[in-house]
Amino acid sequence: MSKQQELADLIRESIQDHMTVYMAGFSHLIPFAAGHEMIRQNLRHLTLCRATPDLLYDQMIAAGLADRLAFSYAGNPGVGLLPAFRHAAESGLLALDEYTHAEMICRLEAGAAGLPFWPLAAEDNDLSRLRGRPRVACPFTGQDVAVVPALNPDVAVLHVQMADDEGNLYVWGLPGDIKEAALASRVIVATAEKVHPADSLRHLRDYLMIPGFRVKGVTEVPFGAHPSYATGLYERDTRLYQEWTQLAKTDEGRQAWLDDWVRGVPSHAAYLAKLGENYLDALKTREGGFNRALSS
Amino acid sequence: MSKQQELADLIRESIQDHMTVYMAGFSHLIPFAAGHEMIRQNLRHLTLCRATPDLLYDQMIAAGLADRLAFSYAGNPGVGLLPAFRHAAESGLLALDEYTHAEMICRLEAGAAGLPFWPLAAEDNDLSRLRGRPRVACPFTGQDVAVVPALNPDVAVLHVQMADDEGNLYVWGLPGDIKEAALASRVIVATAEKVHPADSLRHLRDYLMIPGFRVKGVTEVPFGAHPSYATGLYERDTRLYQEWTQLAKTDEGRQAWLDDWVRGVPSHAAYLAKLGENYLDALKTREGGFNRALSS
Amino acid sequence: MPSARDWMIVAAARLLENQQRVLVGVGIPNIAANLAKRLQAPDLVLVYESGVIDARPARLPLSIGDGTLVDAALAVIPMSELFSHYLATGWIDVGFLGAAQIDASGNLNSTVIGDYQHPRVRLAGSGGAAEIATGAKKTIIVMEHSRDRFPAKVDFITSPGHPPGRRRADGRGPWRVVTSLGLFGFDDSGRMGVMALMPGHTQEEVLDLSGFRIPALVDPLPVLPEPSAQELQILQDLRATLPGGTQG
Amino acid sequence: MPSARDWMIVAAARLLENQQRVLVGVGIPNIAANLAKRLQAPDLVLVYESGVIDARPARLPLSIGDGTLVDAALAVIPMSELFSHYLATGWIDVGFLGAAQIDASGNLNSTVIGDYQHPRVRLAGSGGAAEIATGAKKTIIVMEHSRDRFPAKVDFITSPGHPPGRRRADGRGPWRVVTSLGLFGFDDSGRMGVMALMPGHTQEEVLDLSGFRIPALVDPLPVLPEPSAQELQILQDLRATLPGGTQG
Repeated sequence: MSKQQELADLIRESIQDHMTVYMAGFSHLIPFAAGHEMIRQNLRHLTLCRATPDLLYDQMIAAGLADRLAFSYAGNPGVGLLPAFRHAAESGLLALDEYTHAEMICRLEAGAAGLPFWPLAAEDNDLSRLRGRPRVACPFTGQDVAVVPALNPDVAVLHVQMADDEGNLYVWGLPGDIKEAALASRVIVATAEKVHPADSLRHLRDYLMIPGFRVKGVTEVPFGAHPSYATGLYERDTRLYQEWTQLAKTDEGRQAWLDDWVRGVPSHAAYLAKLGENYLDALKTREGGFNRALSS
Repeated sequence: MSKQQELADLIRESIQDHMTVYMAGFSHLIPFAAGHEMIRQNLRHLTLCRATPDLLYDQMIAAGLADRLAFSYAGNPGVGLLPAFRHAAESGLLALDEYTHAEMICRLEAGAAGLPFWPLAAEDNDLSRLRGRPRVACPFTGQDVAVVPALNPDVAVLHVQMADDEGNLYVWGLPGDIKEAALASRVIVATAEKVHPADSLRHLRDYLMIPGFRVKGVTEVPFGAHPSYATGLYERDTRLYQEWTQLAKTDEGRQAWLDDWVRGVPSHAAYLAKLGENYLDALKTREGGFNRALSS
Repeated sequence: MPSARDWMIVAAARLLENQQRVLVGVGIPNIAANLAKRLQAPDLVLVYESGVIDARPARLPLSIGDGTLVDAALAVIPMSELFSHYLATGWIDVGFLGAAQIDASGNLNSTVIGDYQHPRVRLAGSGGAAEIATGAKKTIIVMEHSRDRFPAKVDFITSPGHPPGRRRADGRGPWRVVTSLGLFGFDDSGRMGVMALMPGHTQEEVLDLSGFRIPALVDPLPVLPEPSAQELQILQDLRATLPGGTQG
Repeated sequence: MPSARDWMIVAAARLLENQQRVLVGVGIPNIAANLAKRLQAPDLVLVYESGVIDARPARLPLSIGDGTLVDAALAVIPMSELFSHYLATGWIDVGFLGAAQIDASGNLNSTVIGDYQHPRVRLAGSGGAAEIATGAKKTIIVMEHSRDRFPAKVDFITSPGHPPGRRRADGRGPWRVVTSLGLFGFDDSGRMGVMALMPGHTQEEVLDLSGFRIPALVDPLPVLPEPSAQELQILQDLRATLPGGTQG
C-alpha cells in the first residue's frame, strides 16, 4: 500500500492547531518545504520542538504558528542569532521550554523508549535551577542521578535523502537527533528528495533510519531542505542564511519575505521555479558520499 | 603510533586473572582466536560476560577460566544447549549473574554512558524476584520504572572485519550488543580480519564502530571468528557447532578437543593450518555486502 | 506421513496473518514463521531479537543471528534499539515463542527444570523471551504437549503470562498455544482452554497429558484441518535448505 | 596589522597540543582549533557536538554542522552517543568554548543578557556548552574582554565553572581564558588570575575592563609573543576558504 501523498495533503491530514511538532533535521535535512507548507496552511498555537531551531523555526515563529518552543540552541548556524525568535522571546510572545543539548536529547531518548524519564550526567545550572531537573537516587550505589522528562511530540516531520513508496526512510551524513526525534513521536511524516518504488532500496540497508511501518505518509520533494543542505546532494545556501539576519530585523521585513517566498507561492515547486534552475544547479554537490553509497 | 601487537602479547598485557571480561560479538564476529589464546595462557578466576554466551564461552568454561558468568541466553545457536555450561551450572561450579536480554543490554548502556543504573520497561519474573531488580519512582509522573545496575567490564575483546593501524574498528552486519559492550568496558582490545595502514579506511566512515582512541591494541587475525561467521567474509562453520554438542557431552570429550585444537596448537595460525586451506576456502563468502561496502 | 512436529508447525504457521510484524523466537516458531511467509503471509514482517527487521531469508535460518537473516533484511539495528524502540513501545504485533514449560495462565519457563540454584536441567535462559512475552501485542506459543511441559506450576517463571484471575486488560500476553494435541486460547479469567483438537486426538488425551484442568472453550470442539499437501511440500522445501545433519 | 580578534585566535590556537581530542564550540574556538590543526597540532582530533569525530574540514567550517566537517571525518554519530559515550565519560581532553559573559569562577553565560524572563538580549542558549564545560577534562574559553563580558556576577549561569572557594578536584572545569587583553588561569581557590598579557596591553586595562578583581598569578607578568607571519598567513588562508560575506 503506497504511503505517498501530496505535500499539502500530508500536512493537512497530519498536523492540526495546538499540536506538538518536531521538525527534525540537524544542520542538514531541515524540512523547509514541509514547514513552508505549514505556514501556507496557517496553522496556529503549535508547540514547536527541536534541539536546534534555526532559520525555518524563525520563519515559522515570524508567521505566528508557535505559542511555545522546546529547544536547547536557537541560533542561525555560522551567522548569529535568530531575529524572530529573539523578538518573540524578548517580548514574551513565545513560551520557552529550554534545555541543554544533552537534556533535550535525553528527553527524546525517553520518548523513543516509551519511558517517562531518562537519566544523564549533568550538573545544575541556572536552567535546571529555574525549570527544575530532579535527581533520583540510584538503588544500587546511592548516587544521585539527574533525570529529564520524556518528550513525545504528536508529529515528527522529517526530510530525508531517499524513501520508498512504503515510507522506508534513508539518511546519509549527520544523524544528529533525527532518529530519536522521529521515534519519540506518535506520528512520523516525511518529505524525501526522491521516492523510489517499494522494495527497490533494500540494498541500502545500512542507511535505513526509520522503517516504513512507523511512517504515516511520504512525499517526494526535491530540494525539500533548501536552503539547508542534504549531504551528498546539495550544499547549504549560505547566502540565504546570511540575508535572513538582515531582512528579518523588523517584522515588516519578515512578513515581506514570507509573502514573497512562502505565502505568495502556491507550492514548493513554485518556490523552486522562482529560485530558478541555474541557481539550484549551482548548489548541487559535484561528487561525494551519497553517490558512492548509491553505487554500493 | 601503531597499536598493532601480536595476539599473545595483546592478551597477556590486557587480561589478568580475576578480571571481568566481555568477549563481544553477536552470532557473528565471536572472538574465538582471542578466546583460544586466553585458554592457552591458562587464565583463571575470570568473570565472563556476554548476553549470548555460545560455543566459545562453553570452551572457556570447560577450560576452567571462569568463576562467574553474567549472561541472558546460554545456548548453542540453532543446535541446542551448551554442555560445559550446563554441567558447570547444574553442579554449582559456576556462579551465575542472570538477566533477560533487555536487562543485560541496559546494563551495558548504563556502563557506556558512565551512569550507575539504566531504566527499562520490564515486568517482574522469577529472575527479577530472585535477584532483585529495583524500581524507581519517576519524579515527573510517579510511575514506577524498573532499573538495572551498570555493567563495566575491565576489558572488552572484539573481533571485527577491518581495523586500521591506529585501532579504528569497522564492522558490517549485525551490530548486536557489540558497541555497547565495548564502550562500557574500561579497556578495549580487538582482533581484525585485516589491519590496514593508518588513514586508509576513512572512506568507510559509516562502518566505524569504535574510534581508535578507545582501543588499546589490535591484531590482524584472519578467520579470527571461526567457527562463527563474519558477515561478507565467511560463513558459519555449522558442522563444528553441531559436533561440539556430541563431543562435549563429557569432560573427557571437552578436554580432548581443547588439547587437540587449542592447547595443542601454538597459535591461531597453527589452528588454521590444521583445518587446512581448502576447508577454509569452502567457508568463504562468494559475494555479498562486504565487498559491496568496500567498493563504495 | 507427517510427524506430530510438522502438524504443530503448520498449525502455528496458519495463525500468522499477512503484514503482521512478528518477533520470531528460536525453534519451531522460527520454522513456522518462515513457512507462513512462503504460504498465506508473503508480506509477514519477520523481526528477530538479534536486531533484524523484515528479514527475507533465502534459506531456513538456523538461529536468530544466522547470516541469511541479515542478507536481504530491511535493516539490522542494535539490539538495544530493537528492544526499546520497537518491542517495548508496542510496534510488534505477535510474539512467537517456544518454552520448556507452560502453566494455565500462560507463564513460560525456559530457564531451569528443577530448582534454580540446583537445577536438574539448566536451560538457555530468557534471552529476549521475557520482553517478547510482555511487549508484543499478543503472544503465540508452540510446544510439545506432555505432562512435564504442562505442569500445575512451572518450575520457573521466565516469561510472565496472564496475571492471577484475569486476562491482561490491554490485550497483551498469551493469545494462542499450539501443541501436539491441539489449539488453545485463554478465557476472560486468563486461564487456558481448548479451542480445537489436532486430528486424531481427544480432549481426554489433553486432560491426561496436562497437570492442570483445561476446559473446552467451545462445544463441540472442532478438529483442525490436516496439513495440506502444499503446506507439507513447502515445509519440506524449507527444511531442504538447511545444512546436512541440522534439525529443522 | 592584525586585529585584536586575530591575536586572540592565534593565542587560543597555541594552547592546543597535538593529538588532543578537542570538543570545538562555535565562533572563535572553531577558527582557533582549525588554525591549530594547520600549525603545531596536525593530529589534533576535532570533535563537534553535532556528532563529528576527527573532522578534517577542507575549508573553515561555518558551523558545527557544516558539511565540510562530515566529508572526511572518521565518524559521524548520533548526538546522543557523542554526549553520553564520549563527553560525559571523560574521552574529551579539551572543551573549547566562547561565551557572552564570564565571572571570576569561570561560570559562563550564553543564554540571556538581563533577566531570564524578560531579557534585554536573548542569546542562543546552551546547546552543548553546559555539558562541554563540565564533561571535558579541562576547558579553554575565548572571548573579547570588556566590562560587560566580565561582570562580578553573570546574568545567567549556562555553563558552571569552578565551585565557590575551590578549584574542581578532578581537574575539570575552566583551565585557560584567552581574551583581547591577555591569558588567564585559575588559582587553587578556583578564582581567575592573569598569566600573561597581550602585547601592548597592561594589567591596569584588565582591572579597568573587568567587573571583578583579577590578580596576577606570576610576577612579573609575561607578554605573549606576537602572532608570527606564518600564523597570520595560515589564518588568512583559512578565512579565504569561506564563502564571500561570511565572518570568520
